[in-house]
Amino acid sequence: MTVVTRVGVDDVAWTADEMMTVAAARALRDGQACFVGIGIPSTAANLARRTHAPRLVLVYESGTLGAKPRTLPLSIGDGVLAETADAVVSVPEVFNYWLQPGRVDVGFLGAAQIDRYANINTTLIGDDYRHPKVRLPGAGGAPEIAASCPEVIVVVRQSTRTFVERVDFVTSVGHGSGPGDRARMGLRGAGPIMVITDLGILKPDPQTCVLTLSHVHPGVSVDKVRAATGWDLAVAADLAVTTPPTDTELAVLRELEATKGRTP
Amino acid sequence: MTVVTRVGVDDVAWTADEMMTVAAARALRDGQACFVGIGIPSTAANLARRTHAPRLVLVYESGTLGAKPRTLPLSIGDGVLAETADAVVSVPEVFNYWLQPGRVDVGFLGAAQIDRYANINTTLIGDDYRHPKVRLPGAGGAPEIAASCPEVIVVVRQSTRTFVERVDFVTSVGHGSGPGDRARMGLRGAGPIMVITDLGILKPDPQTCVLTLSHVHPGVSVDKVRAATGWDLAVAADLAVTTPPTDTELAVLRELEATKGRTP
Amino acid sequence: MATIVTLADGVAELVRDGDTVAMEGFTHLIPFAAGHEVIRQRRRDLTLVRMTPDVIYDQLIGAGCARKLVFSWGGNPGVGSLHRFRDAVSAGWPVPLEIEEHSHAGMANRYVAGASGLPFAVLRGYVGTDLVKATSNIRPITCPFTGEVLTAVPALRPDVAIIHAQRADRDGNVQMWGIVGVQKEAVLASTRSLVTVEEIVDELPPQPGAVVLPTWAVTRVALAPGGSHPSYSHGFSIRDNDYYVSWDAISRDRETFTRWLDTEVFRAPAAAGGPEVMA
Amino acid sequence: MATIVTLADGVAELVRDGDTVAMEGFTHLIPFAAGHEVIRQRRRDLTLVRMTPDVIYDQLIGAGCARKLVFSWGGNPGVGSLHRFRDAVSAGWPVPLEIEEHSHAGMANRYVAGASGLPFAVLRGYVGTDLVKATSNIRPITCPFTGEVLTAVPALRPDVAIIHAQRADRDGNVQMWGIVGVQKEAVLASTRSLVTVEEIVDELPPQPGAVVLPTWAVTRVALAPGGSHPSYSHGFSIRDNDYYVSWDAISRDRETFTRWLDTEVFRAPAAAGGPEVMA
Repeated sequence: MTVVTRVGVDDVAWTADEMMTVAAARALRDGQACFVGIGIPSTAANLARRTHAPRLVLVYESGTLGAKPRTLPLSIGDGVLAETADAVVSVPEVFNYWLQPGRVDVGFLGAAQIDRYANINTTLIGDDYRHPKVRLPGAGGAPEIAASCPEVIVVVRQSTRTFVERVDFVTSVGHGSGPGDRARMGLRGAGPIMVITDLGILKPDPQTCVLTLSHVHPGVSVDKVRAATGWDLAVAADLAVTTPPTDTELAVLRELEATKGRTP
Repeated sequence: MTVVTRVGVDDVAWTADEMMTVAAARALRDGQACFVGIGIPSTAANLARRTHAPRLVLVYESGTLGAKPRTLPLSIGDGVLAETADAVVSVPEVFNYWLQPGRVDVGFLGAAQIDRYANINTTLIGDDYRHPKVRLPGAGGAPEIAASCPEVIVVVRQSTRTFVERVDFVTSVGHGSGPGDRARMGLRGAGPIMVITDLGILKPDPQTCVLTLSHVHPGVSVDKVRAATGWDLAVAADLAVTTPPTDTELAVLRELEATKGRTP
Repeated sequence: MATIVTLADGVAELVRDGDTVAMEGFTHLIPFAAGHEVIRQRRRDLTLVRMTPDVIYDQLIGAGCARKLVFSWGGNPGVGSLHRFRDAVSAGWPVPLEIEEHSHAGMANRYVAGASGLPFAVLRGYVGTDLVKATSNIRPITCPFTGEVLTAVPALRPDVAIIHAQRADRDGNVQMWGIVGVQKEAVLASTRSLVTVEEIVDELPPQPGAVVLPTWAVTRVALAPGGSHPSYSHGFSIRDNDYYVSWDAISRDRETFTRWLDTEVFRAPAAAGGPEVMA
Repeated sequence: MATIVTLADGVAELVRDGDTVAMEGFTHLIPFAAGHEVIRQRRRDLTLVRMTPDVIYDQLIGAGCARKLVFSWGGNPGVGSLHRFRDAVSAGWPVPLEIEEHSHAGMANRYVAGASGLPFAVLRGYVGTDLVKATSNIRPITCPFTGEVLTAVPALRPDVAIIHAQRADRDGNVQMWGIVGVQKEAVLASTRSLVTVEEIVDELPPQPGAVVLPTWAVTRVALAPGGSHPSYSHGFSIRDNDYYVSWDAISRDRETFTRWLDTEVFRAPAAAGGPEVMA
């Protein structure tokens, strides 16, 4: 996705993916521990660590606690993660001792499909499990991240293909079928508190748990977001425009992207 | 126990404890893995490793797998065990990954009381749990060693105080109340296959599981063993006399004892 | 006690048609050389177990070695889909592939239960997901103290585990470090195990972060330097990312894949570990 | 993030009357200095948890700090009995002591369950023993797949864990090595934690066999060089066996013990860790 959205003055330019990554980075608070998957979550977490959250603790499911990669890793198991981690633990330990008790404050998840209650599908497209239209990678660590992290942030590009009325398969539970559902299921984390896309930011309505548009990114219209959503998207009364990426954020992000997979 | 039993020619002499330790060492086969407690079991296992069983694997409940102590440790957690081990693992791991699945071939146990079915008490003397006559240290690793090691060897000095009709408290299950009892309880190891004392060796009768005298140590009469047993002790038809400690066994044992607790 | 054998002999002895085989390595230390040897020896009807079936399992599946896959995440990491896996699931090529799907936490705990000699493991997981419907062996379990309902998964007990490690000594003690994944649990959960290593040394030097598998917990060790390529062995090699990227094109098409299999696996010699290299 | 405090301040802040306190260290790295500080601050009604209550818990019990002991083996290792423990159990001196008794495997798994955020753990244990009758929280649990009956024990969730380690860095990351016991699990199972260390350094050098507790999993760190005496800190000190032997005579008699307590604990300064030492 390399479409460049030019906003305001001519010399300010960034891609929609850059805006999404910057917004995701900003959602992380300094000192938090963050469960990071590869791709935009990893880029965003590393951006946050290099800007406003230098004490952000990066936890990768490969068992690296407190990784401080000098270059962007290509996979969740790159050597640079082990070399720079405070501790490297086994995969059972990272899930049992660290994720499950809720020690990792924020979980970052992606999605192939997401519905109005922020339930997530990364398993398959189609309505027959045995004969899917498209077979996707599957669950990985996501179901338990979604269950146990105190907060979950979803980062995903927005389109009607992805933002659907009802996911074909619930791989990871968001807010289930509405208010109180997580508690009934015994899920201890708060679930998705924010869905950050290339168009804006959605948050679950405090009453209904339905994802509601809270921010549009600069230059994006509400109609455009609505058109990219598979349900009748509600808009928050106090809808805001996301603060554009700062020069620093963009510079650090681009520098970071350039290091991807490089031997440090 | 420093009574010296002089046997046969005048220049051969060993204590009853030495005979017991040598007999215990001999019960271990080369290449086995052995779960070792402190005291005579540790001495015997280290003696075996220095004589006929150089590839004996010593496992201490402190998590040291394959310890090769140069000196006799004072405790199951001496530094010399960690320094010389093939691997040092956590205490939960030693019980869960190593002991519980039956990976440690032989468990060595002591006892404050032992009954005719080789059930073991290390918890208390008396008939009121809340107000014992004598409070003993308790279970430690013994119940699960007795349950999960493929074979158990008990090493204990013999007297009517120790060899009782019925133990005051079953800390670790031997053969329960008789044949088939271990299987009924779901205990997967064979249980005690041998009880080695300062007077002789007892083995469970293959039919009844009752401890039966199979060996007397040199110079010990059957009557003496019977007098030190709190039940009517049966004697095996093929009762044998234990082979006396060899010069090598005694020399190595005494050298080993002299290293106890010494910094290597 | 583990004995040291060639990779070819180790696979021939330990891996049998119809076996349940776990090849583990979480991004790091993936036993590619051993996987290729399994393909070369044309093993069939395997139940392949792996948390992250990636390129190595795509190759085994495409070569027709597997009848079932037990897994929690199947993809080409950082690249995309596994085309041979997809083709086997959706079109049954070259043979139909049954799948049993879990989450990472579930799979990790299944190995832990297997390694611990327990029939099942308990976790907070799966609740509310459609995995519970798709996979038969996920069941509720009630805490006998609090009444809370949690999730149970059955132990994994593969016939054979295959892993790659950095080093072994001549007695067969195995040492690995860096990201150690679930390999210890996979070996301890399995009836037999084969460990390929970068080098065999007289004595294992102490190494920060190292996990040691004592020789008496391992069945066979085989020398296979570079045996984790295109993944990496921390301290010995780095990830060959181009290989992962190029796999997408190779695997997309049955014919290209078959050609690749023929050239790169069947006509290639066992990666290493002839007796002469072991001296 | 763990902050670095004096031992006196750490105990004052974290340990409250009536708390459940786990001091762990399996023969090695026993937090004696911290235990003495708890005695000095005259904490009362503690539920003391420890797999191997040995001399340090004999001292805490004799000083009247505890109302309950949860344990699996109580003795003076290599020496004999714990006389203060016995006196409290049988004669209620200086205060009655309730006991809750387990096996090592049970206690270890109770910590694992606590560290894992689970309400219970499953093991093969206790079956056929009288521990099941003596201790109320040991219950059967049935495998939902095989029907096999195993044993469940409830999670341990102490209010505070106290351990001793070799090193911390200035950020509060903790490093320990040698026999690491159940200390990681004890810290992770507890609401709060206090770690005393031999030294505080700028950076933790990689160390074979080391377990690292990241600062965000620890509450407070205090400098206490020699804080494991008479047990030892691998690489820093050796076990003072004479102390263990002499404890037998000191503890046998209430008066001798009370004198010892007065001289060696109440009138002794906090072992170390004044702000000046921390610089």
